[in-house]
Amino acid sequence: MEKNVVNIEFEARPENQSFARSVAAAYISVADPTVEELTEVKTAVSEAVSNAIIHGYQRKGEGRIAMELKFTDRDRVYIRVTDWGCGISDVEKARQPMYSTGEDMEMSGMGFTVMESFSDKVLVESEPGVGTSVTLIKCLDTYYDL
Amino acid sequence: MEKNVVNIEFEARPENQSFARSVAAAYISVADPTVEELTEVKTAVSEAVSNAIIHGYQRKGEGRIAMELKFTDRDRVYIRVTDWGCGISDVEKARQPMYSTGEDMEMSGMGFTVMESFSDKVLVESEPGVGTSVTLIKCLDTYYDL
Amino acid sequence: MDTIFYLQDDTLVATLAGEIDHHAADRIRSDIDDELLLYDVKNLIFDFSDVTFMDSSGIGVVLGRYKKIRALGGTVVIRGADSLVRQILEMSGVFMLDGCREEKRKE
Amino acid sequence: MDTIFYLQDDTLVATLAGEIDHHAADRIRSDIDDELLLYDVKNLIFDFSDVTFMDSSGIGVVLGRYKKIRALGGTVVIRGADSLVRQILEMSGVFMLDGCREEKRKE
Ligand SMILES: Nc1ncnc2c1ncn2[C@@H]1O[C@H](COP(=O)(O)OP(=O)(O)O)[C@@H](O)[C@H]1O
Ligand SMILES: Nc1ncnc2c1ncn2[C@@H]1O[C@H](COP(=O)(O)OP(=O)(O)O)[C@@H](O)[C@H]1O
Repeated sequence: MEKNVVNIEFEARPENQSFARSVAAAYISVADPTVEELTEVKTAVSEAVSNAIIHGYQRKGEGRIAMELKFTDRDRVYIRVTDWGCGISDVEKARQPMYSTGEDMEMSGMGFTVMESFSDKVLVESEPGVGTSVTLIKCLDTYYDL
Repeated sequence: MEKNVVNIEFEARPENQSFARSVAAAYISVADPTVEELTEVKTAVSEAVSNAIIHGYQRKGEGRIAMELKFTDRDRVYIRVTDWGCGISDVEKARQPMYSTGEDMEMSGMGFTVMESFSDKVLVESEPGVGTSVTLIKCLDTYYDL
Repeated sequence: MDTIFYLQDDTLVATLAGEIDHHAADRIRSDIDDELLLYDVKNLIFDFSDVTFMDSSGIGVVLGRYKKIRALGGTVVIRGADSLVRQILEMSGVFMLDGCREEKRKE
Repeated sequence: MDTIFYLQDDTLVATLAGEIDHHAADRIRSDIDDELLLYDVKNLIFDFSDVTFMDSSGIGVVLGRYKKIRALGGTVVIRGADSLVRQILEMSGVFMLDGCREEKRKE
């Protein structure tokens, strides 16, 4: 199962939030994850992709989102979500619980917190005016169960 | 729903047959297809992708497969599966029911026939030594039901 | 999927269903707010029993309604959340707010 | 998913399950052939009741076993195929072969 690199590119439309998490779920399914791991990965991907749609491209419904998926080890999945939207000027601040620039839209500021609790590692690279890349790394317990 | 272009690229591994059809199913789900339409699209995609893995790349487990998905109309989905494998020298012959170069592996030669009966249109472009592109076009009845 | 409502005296029960993400949340939010305007509601019960997926968008839906209900002097109940929905709502601290109570999921 | 077998006199019942594609078919094929070698089997029943997906790879699985069984003078029964599995098997003409019979799916 090592590697198996998948690259996917889709439009920043709201309905693609659910498409993106289904793709991630189908991708890790071959590694026989638990139902809980499946939900955790779907949730983390959902946060990363909706951030790209809502913040990166400011809900314009336009712009491309790229997702790269691979197994860096047979039980460790790597999912990188990239947008070429507005970017984040202060990543450290953005990652804080409850911090949101979308409070008027009832955004909770808990997106990064959810990603962090449902993944083993979250890497954020961003540059204002260039775009944002969020990498989720998740170890699946699958193989320890044997 | 018009357009919503998705491009995906994955490796020619046997386990990606099921991944590819799950992606196609997730993609058309936003258009609220019937269960039957969903199965038909999954089946046609499964045939196209396994052909790329088995014939195009001769089961080597290596090589990239690209899938492009889009709605050319709100109820008409277009799925193009491309490989850069061995190609087909006589496409007309290959499309005939029961014709197969994999009879020793118990291939039935019914892959293209299944794609044709489960899609509205199947286009095949191929060049020996260059690769093959199979395009499946499927009209979803969804919107006529309203 | 559509939110289903019923009114029990001055309490509105909103049964959410399906997948709650930021896309679906817009609709859920406005559906609930329409009901709150339509009837003389004091308290609100969110029933999550039929929710199959939820990301952090659910927090905004709950907190936003909580603020409106508190302004009316009412209370909010979270019912039927499964462990993952619970985990997400817990991160937001919503269960620790005055006038917000949890009712455990029936097993 | 694993194929489940049971032997009824000289008839082997193979209950296929899950998704049958060219990847899964390799395994199914060799599992059935192992059983055919192991026991003194004359007839074969394929039970498709638990199959959730099948593409044309299923045709090869059925036809390949059919040839072996016919060589032994036995018969093949296709049981429990849903409408899509049926449609695919029908395209291959398998139901019109001598010594191959269908048993309808229980509704
Ligand atoms: N892809 C992105 N592009 C631009 N800004 C982003 C992106 N992702 C997150 N942000 C910024 O980080 C903040 C915090 O994000 P998050 O923790 O997910 O909470 P929320 O999405 O609820 O605001 C957002 O409000 C936004 O300002
Ligand atoms: N992507 C491909 N690359 C190379 N050859 C192909 C490809 N797809 C189909 N073919 C050729 O066309 C033949 C017929 O294909 P098909 O109808 O799907 O039946 P089967 O896959 O059972 O052989 C194959 O046996 C193969 O020779």
